[in-house]
Amino acid sequence: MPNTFAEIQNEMRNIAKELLESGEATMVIGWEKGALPYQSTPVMIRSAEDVDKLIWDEYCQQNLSTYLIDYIYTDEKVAIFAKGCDTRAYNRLIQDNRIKAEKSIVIGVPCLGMKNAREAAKLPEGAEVPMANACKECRYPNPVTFDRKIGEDVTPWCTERDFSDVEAIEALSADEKYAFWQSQYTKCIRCYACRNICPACNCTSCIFDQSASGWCSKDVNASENQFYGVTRAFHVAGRCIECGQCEMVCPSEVPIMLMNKKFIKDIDSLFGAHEAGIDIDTPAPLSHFSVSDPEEFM
Amino acid sequence: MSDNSVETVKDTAENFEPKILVFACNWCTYAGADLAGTSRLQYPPNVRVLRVPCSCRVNPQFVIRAFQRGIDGVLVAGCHPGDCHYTTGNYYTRRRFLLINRMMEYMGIDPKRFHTRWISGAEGPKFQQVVTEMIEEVKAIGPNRKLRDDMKVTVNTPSTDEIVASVESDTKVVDDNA
Amino acid sequence: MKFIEKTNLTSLLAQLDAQYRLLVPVDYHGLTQFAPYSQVDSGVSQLYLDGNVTVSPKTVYLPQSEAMYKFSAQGKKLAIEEMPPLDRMQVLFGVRHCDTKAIQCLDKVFLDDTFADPQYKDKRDKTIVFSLACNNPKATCFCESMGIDRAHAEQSVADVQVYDLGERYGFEAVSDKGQACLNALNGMTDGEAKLPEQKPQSISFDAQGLPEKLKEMFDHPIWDEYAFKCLNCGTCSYICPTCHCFDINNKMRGTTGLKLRTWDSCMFGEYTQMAGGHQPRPGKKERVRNRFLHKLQYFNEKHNMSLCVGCGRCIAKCPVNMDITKFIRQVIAE
Amino acid sequence: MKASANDVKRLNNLIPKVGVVREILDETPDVKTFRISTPEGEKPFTPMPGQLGMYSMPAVGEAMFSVTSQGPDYIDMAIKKTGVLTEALHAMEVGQEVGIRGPYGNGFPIEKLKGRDITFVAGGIGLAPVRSLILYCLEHRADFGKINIIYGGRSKDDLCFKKDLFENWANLEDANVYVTIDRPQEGWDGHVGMVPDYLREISPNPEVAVVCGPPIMIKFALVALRELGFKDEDIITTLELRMKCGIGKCGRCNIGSNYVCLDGPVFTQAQLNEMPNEY
Repeated sequence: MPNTFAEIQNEMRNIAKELLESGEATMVIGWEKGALPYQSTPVMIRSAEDVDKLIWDEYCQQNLSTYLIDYIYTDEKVAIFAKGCDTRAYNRLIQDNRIKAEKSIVIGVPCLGMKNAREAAKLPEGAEVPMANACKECRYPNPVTFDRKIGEDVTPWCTERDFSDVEAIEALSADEKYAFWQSQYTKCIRCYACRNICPACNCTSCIFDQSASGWCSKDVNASENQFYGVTRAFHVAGRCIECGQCEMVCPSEVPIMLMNKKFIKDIDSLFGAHEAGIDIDTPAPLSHFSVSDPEEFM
Repeated sequence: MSDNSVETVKDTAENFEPKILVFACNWCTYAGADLAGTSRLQYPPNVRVLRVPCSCRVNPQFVIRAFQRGIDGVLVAGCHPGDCHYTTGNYYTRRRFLLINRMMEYMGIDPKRFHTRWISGAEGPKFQQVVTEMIEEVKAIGPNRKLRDDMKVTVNTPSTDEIVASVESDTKVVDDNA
Repeated sequence: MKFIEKTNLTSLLAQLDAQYRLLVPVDYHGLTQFAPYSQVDSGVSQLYLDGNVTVSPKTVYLPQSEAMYKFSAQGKKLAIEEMPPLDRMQVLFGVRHCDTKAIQCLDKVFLDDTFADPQYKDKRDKTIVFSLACNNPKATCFCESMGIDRAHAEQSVADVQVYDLGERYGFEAVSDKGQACLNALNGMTDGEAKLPEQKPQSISFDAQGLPEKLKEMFDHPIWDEYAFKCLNCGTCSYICPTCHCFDINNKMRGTTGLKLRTWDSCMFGEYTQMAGGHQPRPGKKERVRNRFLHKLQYFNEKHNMSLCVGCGRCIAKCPVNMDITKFIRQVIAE
Repeated sequence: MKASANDVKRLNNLIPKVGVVREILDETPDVKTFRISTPEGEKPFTPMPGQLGMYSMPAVGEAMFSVTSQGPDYIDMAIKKTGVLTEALHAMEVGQEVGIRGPYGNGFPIEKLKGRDITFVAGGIGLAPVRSLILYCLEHRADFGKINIIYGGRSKDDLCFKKDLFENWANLEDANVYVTIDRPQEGWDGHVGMVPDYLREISPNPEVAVVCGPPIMIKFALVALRELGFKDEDIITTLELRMKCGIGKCGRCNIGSNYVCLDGPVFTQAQLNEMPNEY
């Protein structure tokens, strides 16, 4: 069984070649090396000759499942490589009816946790790069669904989520909390990278792309940014697969996962533990209810 | 990132009369408020009632937008669970607002400013009691400034001389938000 | 050349702050940008001179949202009032050479002969630019390949040239405005100094003939290859020092309101969406192509200069690590 | 006396002047013509045929429209109801103050048209920008050759500027007006059929053609014009893209390195052949 990065990478290329040569897939989406050592970037392979572009290393952060949305109305059969979180995203997208299983081939890849590219950019060359924040808390490094799989399953290094960061905010006074979020949302430039990279943000059209509707003004200030932040966090509540991509890609370093994790924590304690995207049968917590939900509004 | 050289509106704490927005479900709470009225139950006039088809029509944006535009307290009210005109709408409301209440608190909004309550069409006195209590509570903690995105724009139709003068005058430029 | 010890930089900045509205590069909770010096003074932000800032100095001239005019629309009546100009001179300290070139690009757009933009011009006229030469480029820098002079800032933009000389900073006036500003500062010594050594940039290529090549490549398959991975977010356009597209919006409260000019991005669908439903750039491919061609071909055809200055921000911040230099090299090799 | 804000010469091209709606004319169920002058009763600006004006209700939005005609103290714009702003404009009453700025764009190349036969081909609201040129040509009749106006609408009700089509222009001896509708309709005894087919039937002298209408009509009219022997540099059309600033700065209306608001909206087919097909 291939287990090292090099072995898995080699196997990736072999499978891609096989799928393309046999015609089983019309394209394969994987990762190639980017401009810098700490950057890997999605690549589309259409010909077996190009499979050597594919790589597998500690910076293959991008979730490739979301790219399947682009091909739902085409005749393409698309193969993707998928880490644990990518397969959870895949399940979520199937549940949201945004991709079709019969149009895709999922090649599962067990993951040892990706490194923190943002930190890598700040550290001197050769320094030890820490694991990405979301990966530290990953409980599903192995693919939860796949058509094929490369390598042996790894042992999860985390068994329980760490809510200490959320609790630290909860412990603040109302004014301190507000001041904290103000300082964070003042930074937001509303580039919508968090939204566009998020597998849960998969709506065909978004209210934030319709400024004429009056839903949200294009005036960028802390208040409107916070409006955007809360709206998005609530929209992905119960559907967030905790890949942490939103926070990782934010050019302003807004701690977006702190919002998402707050919802996760509350959902777990109010409606029972929920793990988004583990299967395609459990409905998202906010798309159903129970008559025995806690009652606080009498 | 914002740099609007327009003064934001500031409230004064003296003589503070809070503005309370009530999202009232058409079938229960709105009827309850109506009953309070026809029964001549007195409550302070600080309440603005906004009728919605069902309490689950209210989403978090409505609540935040209210705070942005100068409301001091928000009440979302609908039928008791089990009594929804649309059978299950308020069960969704319950799930949703259990989370939103906590999120608003997490964002630093005083929980006294934001409530969800079940008030049926027969509960005129409850409507009176809930809003009266809320108004008193909000009055005690003062005007809300959090999340405010309000502004006061005064537009003059100046004469030619005035425009030239205002260009030359030493007008204040508000510094970037610190 | 005039000098100041690095340890005395704060006192120099304090002097500037007393006379002008001083804007400096800061790190504010992880976001680097230009901000009023008062933020550093009060400890809200830290002075950041290690590298270039994430949010480019275009924000100083073209803020992300800027009020253009006030209006009141009551019944059938409409009144419009312009916003006041800047009330005092400002100093923009520590602009890197790539960004001075970027400001020159913005000048071409906003200070053209027919429709010069008074709001932009007001800020340009009332700003003294201290431009800081980079000795240690970042791994993402490629300004040299885009024709930027690493030893001298763009002359039409910079007023004072600043060099990092190890233990001290060297200042050289480039314009009269800069000279007057320097003359009024205390605590500087005079003398001569050798220009600092500048480390080479790791990304390097020859971009000669790029616009001409691209002219023939509108329908080339290369666009599919690059557009495929794009998410159509606005990160690249918003942090780009030359991207200047804007939207015009209003912010109403009751019967009065502000007309705002806000940043916009060609990556967003709403940018070209017409009321009748027509969408000339419906997908990723058209949008990515338009952005790259605007940077590398269209602007060249109009103004005879590249709209990419090689600051490397998009390489550092693109969520999917799109690399414009790889694209350029691939086109050159075509 | 208090002077109005319009007395001040605005240096900022993005800030509109105040204009007053003096008259509203129903053209079709979804097209109205608005006559605008300044509060002092003057002409807001003097456009050349084909130039554009930015029309705004500041509380709603701002959009670019072509000026359909002008008088000594007013300009007219015909506007079709398609979106949020145009709906608000259609709800206006006489006396409403609006924002207005312009003129923008290049306008029709009048010099190039002088002394030549001109065929106007328009469909639906496409007659609006062309009308300004027709009026100019009729006003300076001696400068131009034969004038043929071929205009089509989906139905009788969708025809704009009926007074011009059936009275003012129809009675002229030195201009021919051909009107057609897509499908037969009760009470219509004129021509029925598509504009491109009608164009072939009429077969005008292939000198200069000015075309404006829905994209699909332009596409087929172009085929017909080429068949008739019109050269691409003599086929003139006016384009429309989303615009915000009108002065070539906000970016969105570019086709290649040309901005429709600055270098257009009038282009010849020969120019368009050189530009990316992205409009």
